Amino acid sequence: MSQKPQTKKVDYRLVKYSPWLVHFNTGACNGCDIEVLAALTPLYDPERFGVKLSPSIRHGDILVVTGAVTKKAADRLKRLYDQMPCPKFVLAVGACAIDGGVFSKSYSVVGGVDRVVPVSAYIPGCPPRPEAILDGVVKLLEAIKKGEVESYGCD
Amino acid sequence: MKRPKLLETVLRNLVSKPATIQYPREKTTIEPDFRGIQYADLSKCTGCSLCSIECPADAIKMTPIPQEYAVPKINPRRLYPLINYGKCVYCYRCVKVCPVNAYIVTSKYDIAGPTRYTSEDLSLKTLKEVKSQ
Amino acid sequence: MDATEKLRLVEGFALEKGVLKPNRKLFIVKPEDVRKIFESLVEKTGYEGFYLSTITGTDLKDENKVSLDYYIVLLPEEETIVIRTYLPRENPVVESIIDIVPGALAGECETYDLLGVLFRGNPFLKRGFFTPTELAEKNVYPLRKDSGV
Amino acid sequence: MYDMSVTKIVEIPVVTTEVPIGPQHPALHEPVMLKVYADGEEVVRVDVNTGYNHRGIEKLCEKNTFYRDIFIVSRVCGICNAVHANCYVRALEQILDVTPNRRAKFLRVLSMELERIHSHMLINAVMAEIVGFETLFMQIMLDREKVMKAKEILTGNRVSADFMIVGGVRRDIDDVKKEKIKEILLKLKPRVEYYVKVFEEDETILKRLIDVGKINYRDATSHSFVGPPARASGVRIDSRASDKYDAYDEIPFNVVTRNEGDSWARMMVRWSEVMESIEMGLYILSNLPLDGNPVPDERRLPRKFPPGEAFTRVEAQRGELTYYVMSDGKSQNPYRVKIRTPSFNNIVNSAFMYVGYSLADVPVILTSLDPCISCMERVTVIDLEKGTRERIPFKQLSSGGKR
Repeated sequence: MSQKPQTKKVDYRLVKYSPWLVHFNTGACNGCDIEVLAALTPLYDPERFGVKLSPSIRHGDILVVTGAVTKKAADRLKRLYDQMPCPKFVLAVGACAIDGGVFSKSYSVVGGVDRVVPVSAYIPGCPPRPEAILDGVVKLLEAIKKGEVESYGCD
Repeated sequence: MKRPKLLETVLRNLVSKPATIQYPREKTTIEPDFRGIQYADLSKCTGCSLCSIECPADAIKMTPIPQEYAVPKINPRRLYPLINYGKCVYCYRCVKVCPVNAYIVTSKYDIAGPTRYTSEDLSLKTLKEVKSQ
Repeated sequence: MDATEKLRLVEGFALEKGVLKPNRKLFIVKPEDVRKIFESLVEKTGYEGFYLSTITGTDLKDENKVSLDYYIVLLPEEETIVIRTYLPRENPVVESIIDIVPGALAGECETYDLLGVLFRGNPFLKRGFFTPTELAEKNVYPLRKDSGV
Repeated sequence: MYDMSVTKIVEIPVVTTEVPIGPQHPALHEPVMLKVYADGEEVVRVDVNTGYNHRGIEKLCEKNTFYRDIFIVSRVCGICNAVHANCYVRALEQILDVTPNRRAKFLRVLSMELERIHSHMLINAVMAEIVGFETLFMQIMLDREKVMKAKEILTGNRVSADFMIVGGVRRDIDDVKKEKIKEILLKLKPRVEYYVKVFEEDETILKRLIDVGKINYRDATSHSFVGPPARASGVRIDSRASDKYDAYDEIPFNVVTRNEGDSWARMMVRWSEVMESIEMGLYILSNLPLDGNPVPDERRLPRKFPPGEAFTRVEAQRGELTYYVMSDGKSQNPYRVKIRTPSFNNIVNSAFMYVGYSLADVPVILTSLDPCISCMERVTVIDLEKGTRERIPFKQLSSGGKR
């Protein structure tokens, strides 16, 4: 690749204090979407951890994917992932994003997000409570601090 | 149009406590019968696989119980329902259709993590371990 | 124009009458009459008098037919009636009503893409917009019973 | 400069700018792509491109059993899951000739009305965000959490209720829970009254919403608009009032209609419906019948389905939702399940509404229709692009057919 290999340690330190989320819906039923939205409202307020919803994929550090990945959205997801700056992490929110949920046998669904892009943390639930989403984000941040998760596709 | 009473609002907000829940430090109150994770009590389970057939998400796989566990006589096939919590949609259909009410329900929801979580440990803990030879 | 008159108007085209649960009047008509029914409904009641709720296609494989239901809600009484017609399974073609009732756009496009019923005169019909591309390329209609998806 | 008269023709003028909005967009939480063609600031055409959310649910329903489908159709749309399940379950009850008892019917209505409150509050909050009133968005979302709590108490989950089953509901409520829900609704009422006042009086909102995206009575019926968009144009359609399913024949409520037909009227219809729903909820909680257990034993539900078909309608938050279920009597699976969701009609047929307004109004108009892409897309094609190449339909569609 033409990209210069980066030292991972420096990258991770940059992310761990204030990660910006990008939300992408790959074919969800809205259930997880409204819970992600609810997790960003005053009652839960993730800005306490420096977490912020970023307006563009180019500014994002963590991609929050909700919904069963449909065949049409799979290409888009791959493209979005490639556009993200390094290091990047993916959170799969909800049963559909993790394994396809009730839609896993449908003709137009690929399955879980990890069939398309590597996933750093899974948040089960249908839909997960906002607390569970925050819990997932906090656990991911801790894992990043300890260096337990790796950012894929950046070498 | 009437001017809104700004001062009153400002003063009220100064004295009222903040709306935000300090979530990870301070647990929120959730209903005790919130549909959290569920697992089979293997001392009651007969291994009939009805839950696995009825599961809308196909999250339940009937799995053989490892040799080192003592299995009650009601379960001759030595099978138990292994729930993949990643795929489970928490509809509790399995809990409701179980003919022997073998499912234990909890309100636990914070099971996020870097790997998929299954009911293997929780279910097998309900059985006594026999010292393997 | 009250509901009984509207019903009489549709009844004039009916080959057979029935009831669809719960209490929906069902009229079985000839495929070529569907357009005439909508034309006369629009003429007699205007656009204010009814709206097209949905179009449903069902693949009846054993009888070698495709049934096509038009669900119409008569206003202001809000009574739902069903107009059903049967088409041959090999080459299901029916006249489009999109130029009379613009609300038919959604139903016609959907039925064409998923079941392969051709609405003659509808310029918006297109395969593969909504079914995954590889299915559309193989010319598979997902809701056909023998589609194998 | 170009000739102004060009915009009067259906064909797209060469100088138009194409502005794609979506599918990944911070304001829209759902994957829909609007291709907006603008002439300066004025919108001359809109293409709604979708398909990112098609999950093939109708085929999936044919491949699963009747009972598993109850949980699959609940996941067509997360926001209106209880009404989807209710509509499907009532279709099954029609085929099986089963009637739930009165308590179950009342509880079903309660769960659906709570859902209506939270959905309407959500879309009003999103509207506040889109017009640039972020504080109001946060305020409404904070109060919406109360409704989510009520839903959690009643159904056991904040969003996915999974509350309906053939012959009743899946869990009963006791007096403690009843009091808790009542308290929440009473607390919510003054807040909603306050928001209604804000929407009626605030200048930002009035300036952005009034006279934007007007539809008249005739266009509403000829384009098959349903729900709040139709009711805001004076069309009195409400399947709760006409079909009187479940307990709606016993619970008093008013059908809210307005005559303005613009975006503001649509939002106000929603607020008035929230007030109606709160009243209905309070009525249900104080008049809950005590005629036996509303929870059927799921192990003893009928296994054999006779051949038959049913077409049920339900008033979802966004309008009339219909299910057609057909059983051939031979297998455990339904022969055909047809779902027609309200957003399907409201969004697919809406392209004519944007024409003539400025670019900044497009998100407002789209939001005022309460788009629910996941509902719409289980089976949808919209393609207006092909039509314009043939230079027919756009004006023709918007003028309501040939006349």
